[in-house]
Parts: sequence; structure tokens; C-alpha cells
Amino acid sequence: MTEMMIPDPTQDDTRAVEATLFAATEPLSVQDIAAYVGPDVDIKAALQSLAALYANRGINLVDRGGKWHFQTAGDLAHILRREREESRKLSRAGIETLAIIAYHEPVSRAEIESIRGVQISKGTLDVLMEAGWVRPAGRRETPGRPLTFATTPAFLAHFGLENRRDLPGIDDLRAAGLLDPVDLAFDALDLQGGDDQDTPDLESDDESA
Amino acid sequence: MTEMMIPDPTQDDTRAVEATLFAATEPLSVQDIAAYVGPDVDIKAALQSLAALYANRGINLVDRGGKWHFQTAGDLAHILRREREESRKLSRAGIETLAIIAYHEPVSRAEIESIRGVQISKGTLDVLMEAGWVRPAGRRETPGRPLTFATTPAFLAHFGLENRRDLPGIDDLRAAGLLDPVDLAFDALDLQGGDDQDTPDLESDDESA
Amino acid sequence: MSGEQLVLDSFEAPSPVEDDRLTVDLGSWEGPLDLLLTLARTQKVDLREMSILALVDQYLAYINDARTLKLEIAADYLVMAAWLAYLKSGLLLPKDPEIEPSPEELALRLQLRLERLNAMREAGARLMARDRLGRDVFARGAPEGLRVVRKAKWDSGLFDLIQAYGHIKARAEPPLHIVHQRNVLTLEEAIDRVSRLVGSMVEWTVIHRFLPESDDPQFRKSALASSFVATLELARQGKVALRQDDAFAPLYVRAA
Repeated sequence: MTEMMIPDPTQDDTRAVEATLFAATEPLSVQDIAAYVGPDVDIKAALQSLAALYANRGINLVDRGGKWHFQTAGDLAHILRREREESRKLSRAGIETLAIIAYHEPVSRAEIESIRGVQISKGTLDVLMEAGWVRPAGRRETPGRPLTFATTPAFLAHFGLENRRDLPGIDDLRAAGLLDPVDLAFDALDLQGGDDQDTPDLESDDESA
Repeated sequence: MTEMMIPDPTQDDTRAVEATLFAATEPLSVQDIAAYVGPDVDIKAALQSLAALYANRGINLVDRGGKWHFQTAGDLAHILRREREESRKLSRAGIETLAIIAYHEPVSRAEIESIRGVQISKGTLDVLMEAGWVRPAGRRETPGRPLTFATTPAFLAHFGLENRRDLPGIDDLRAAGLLDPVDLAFDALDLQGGDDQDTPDLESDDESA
Repeated sequence: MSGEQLVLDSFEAPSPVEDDRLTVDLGSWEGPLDLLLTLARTQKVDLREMSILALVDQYLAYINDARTLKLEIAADYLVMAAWLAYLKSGLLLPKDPEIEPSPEELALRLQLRLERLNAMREAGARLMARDRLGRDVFARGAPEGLRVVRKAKWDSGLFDLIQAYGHIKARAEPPLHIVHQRNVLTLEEAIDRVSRLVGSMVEWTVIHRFLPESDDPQFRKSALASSFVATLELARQGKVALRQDDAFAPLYVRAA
């Protein structure tokens, strides 16, 4: 116990300094504190005592250039930020764009649009990057030097893939009926009854769908 | 040591709750705290442990209507009392109205006026609501559907009350029948001798008097 | 809150004076009930034991003093004075059982009202005297604050991903139509077969005689169709003649 090694101020003096620092709107110097607790208090001793007392607590008393203040312990910073998760599904444009990047990376925006047959709105790539699944992957050394995109390790983790080679190939997709035009027609039918307005024939996909 | 008598949460859990309450800009309920420290923490035990830990310190952990916050100890008021004059001095009408609402809530304006024997001037309730101490508390399902008023958690926090049962002398007043519902009609008869208004014939209580 | 002079710190004022008369200043009172309560307090007894008759006299004397000073007296003070005079007479005169409520009950109710107001007034004072947050006790002066970070939790799974890619591929690939191998009699075969079988046959022979044997109904239909077209072609070339007696009647073939 470090408290034992420092001069022990009276309980009331320590409490007074403690309350003063707690209520203060900014860090206080020893003189600042004296203005509140009076000249007879050994403020330095009280500060030492308090700093030791709070050393392992959720809040610490810290000295910043001669001004003292309480702050929450650094290792608890992650608690003080509450993350509210909102469950969302990627828009059709989002999931298609992601699929193209995953299968073709590194791939430029123009190439994605060429494969999808529709333009992608700015928001689509932003959403994928915000989700942490897609990253810029350098520029291609062709005319226009287009920026290319690739997937991230977080993408693999989220979709349960060891690596990109785990993605089913075209033949697998065909075998699974996922390339069957009939399926596509059915999906289109489904979509008309659903909420996704991002059908493939639009000039540009609408992220607000 | 009171700490010995209550379940002892882990040191880390206590620290997390402590830090959350320290960082908060307003009193927090157990649910509020859970949103930060997570569902696995026995928050109630941590709060009890912290309240005991801080009981004799310069700052205390207090429960105000189910919302917890740290505040400086009451006996240190002389050190901390701010020099600046109280910005909000309640009028006598305001104080009485606040007391009537607190001890009778939910209570309608007519009932407040009946107890005070004068009409409430327009500003009185406004001031109490602006201070955050009084809120509209729904309409009473009686003829005229009068709006009722009640106190807020901020009222409890400001006046250092754990809950309404802490209101000074409320048990005695109730036992003496002084908090029973006011018989408005009868009281009106008393004062008016059959006049149809429910309060003495005043323009308003003139608080500038 | 402009002009409100009756503030917390002057709460106890105006204090009851020693005399049972109060300085005449109607402006100090918040209505007749307030004045009555202050007068009642000068009796220095518990409100439950105060004398209503004495209180009535105090009040009426007070209003009289104000009148002699020609102070403007608000109507409600006069209404209260009239009511109190009526109450006093009721209390002093022999009881009239017809009168409801009785003067005693009215007196009791007045006393209860004063008690009630007094209780709230004292409660207010006790509230104000508590350790108040921001005046006597203080919350943390500079809290770091808690933050809420909104974060999307994406629901999309691997199947969504590969299904999407399948759709793209299906859209992008030129459709390739593959017709299954079917058992048919081609026109060439039919012409060959019919011309061989008809030979120099001069008898009218029904077309079904020229069809190959088969258990496959699909093939039989195909053979009939192609053999029919074959006879038409051979007739055009002048190699066979065709006869049909009626619509949907059997079709006959012979060498030309």
C-alpha cells in the first residue's frame, strides 16, 4: 500500500481536496485548490494520498504539468464508448459489388460496372469500405490509372472463408443452379414483390432501395 | 466495513461501473450503465460496493430515483459553495407550488390553486418546468380532463432525494390526512358562498407584490 | 421571474409580530388564505388548537385597519371578510339544524385548509434547505462524457455473396441454348425411305404403311410429319401422286 509511505493528511483535508477536484470544471493547481480548502491544508500531501488511493480504481487522479484532475482510467476507455449495433442487410448493389470485387480483385470501378452492367453509386463502395470488407488496392498502370479495390481479411472473417480460393468457382455455381437463368427470372419476380428496387436494368443503382 | 456484507463484484466490474458513472454527464440507471459495461456485470452489486466505498469520502455515490451519480459530500458545501449568487431564486409561489406538486403528485392546477387559495400566475409552473423539476403528467379522467403535474428525476437529484418517500415529513403529513385529495367542489363552496368560480375572485396572484 | 421579490431567503418573512395585530400591508400577502395563516400563527398554538373565532376577529380587525387607511383592498379579501363574518355569526348563534353544512363543519374545513397550506409551506422550506445539487453538492465538473457509436451489423452471409455473383454471371453470359438429342426421323431420311418404298407401286397405299416401326410415340409423330413432308416433296418432283378424299381422311400415295 503506497498510502503508508506518504505523509497522511487528515481525513477531512483529503476529502476537501477530493471534492474540490471532482467539482472543478478544469484541472486545478495547488494554489487553485488552496483557494477553496484554505491555507492550512497540506494540499500536496492530500494529492499524493488521493493519487495513491485512486491508482488502481476506475478513475485516477493525474498531474498534468502541475494541474491536477480526475480522469477515467485509460484501460476502461473502450467501455465509455457504447457501440450500438444496427442489424442491416447489404443492398443488392452492395452485395453484387462485393461479390465482383471478391471474385476479380483487384478490380477497378469501371470493371465492376462493366461486369454488373450497371453503374455503381458512390455510396456502394463507401458502405463496403466502412464495413471493413473492401480496401483500395492501388492504381492500375493503365491509361487513367484507375484505382482498384480488393477485399480485406475482415471480409474473409465475416464470410467464414479461409482465403479467397474458398469461394466457389463458376462451375460450382452452375452446379448449384446459381447460374440458371430460370432462377434469375424467379428472383426478379420475387423482387418485384419485395423491397429491393435495385433491379439490374436500371441505369444506375439506387442505394436508397 | 459495509463492503464486507454485500456481494463483492470483481474489481474490474466495479472499476468499469465507477468509470462509467464518472464519465457520465447525467445520472444513469442500471440499464444505462449496462449499455456500457455489458450484460455480464452485476451492476447492482457494483453500485452497492461503490456506494459503501465512497460513503465517507469527499464524493459520494447516490441513488436518485433509480438513477445513480457521484456528487460531492454535503458536509463540504461550505468549501465548494459557489460565490456567484444563485441564478435561480424561486419565488414563494414557486416554492409552495413545487412542494404541493411533490407531495401530491399527480396534481392539477386547480388543486394547487385550491391548496394555496390563489390562482397560479402564468410564470410559476413555467419556471418549475424550465428548471426541469416538474413535468406534465397526463390528464385526469374527470370532467374537463385537467392536465396534471408531477416531479421529475431531476427534481429528486437536485434536492438529494432517493425517491418521493424521502420527501421530508411526507409520512406524517399523509398520516394526518393533509395529503388527501382536495375536495375541490366543497372548498369552492366554502370560499365562494355559492359563486360558480372555484377560486376566490382574483385576477391572479401577483407575485411581484 | 421578473419582479418576484419573495425569494427563498426571505421565506420566513414576514415574521409574525408580537402584537396580535400585523402591520397593514396587504401587498405582502398572497391572498386571504395566506393572510389568515399568518394571523393564525400569531396565536402561537398548534393550528389544530387555534381559535377560529379569535382568528375571525383578527382578520376582520386587520381589514378594518386597512380600510381606515383607505388602502385599496382586493375584492377577494373582502369576500373572505364577509364569509368569515357569516361564519362567526353561525358559530355564535343558536344552532339551526336546517343549515348544511353546519358552521362547525365550515370552521373545521377552514382550519384544515390552513393546516394544509401551512404543511406545504413548511415542506417547501425544508426542501429548499436540503443539500441541493449545484448549490451545496456538486456533480463532476468536467465529465468526459459517454459516447454512443452507431455501428452497422451486417447480416449478409456467404450465400448472399455467391448467389449475387451467380446472378451477375447469369446476366452477363450469352445465353446458350442446348436442345436435347431427340429421336426424330429427319426429312432427308423420310424422302429416302418413302421414295425407296413407293418404287413403282401403282396401287394407292395409305401413308402409314411407309412409316418405320417404333414403340416411341414421339418418334412415330416425327416420322409421320417428316414422311408427309417427304411425300409433298416427291409429289413436287413428279415422282409420286397423292390422294385424300376428304379433310382429315387417310392420305394415299402411289408412284406417278
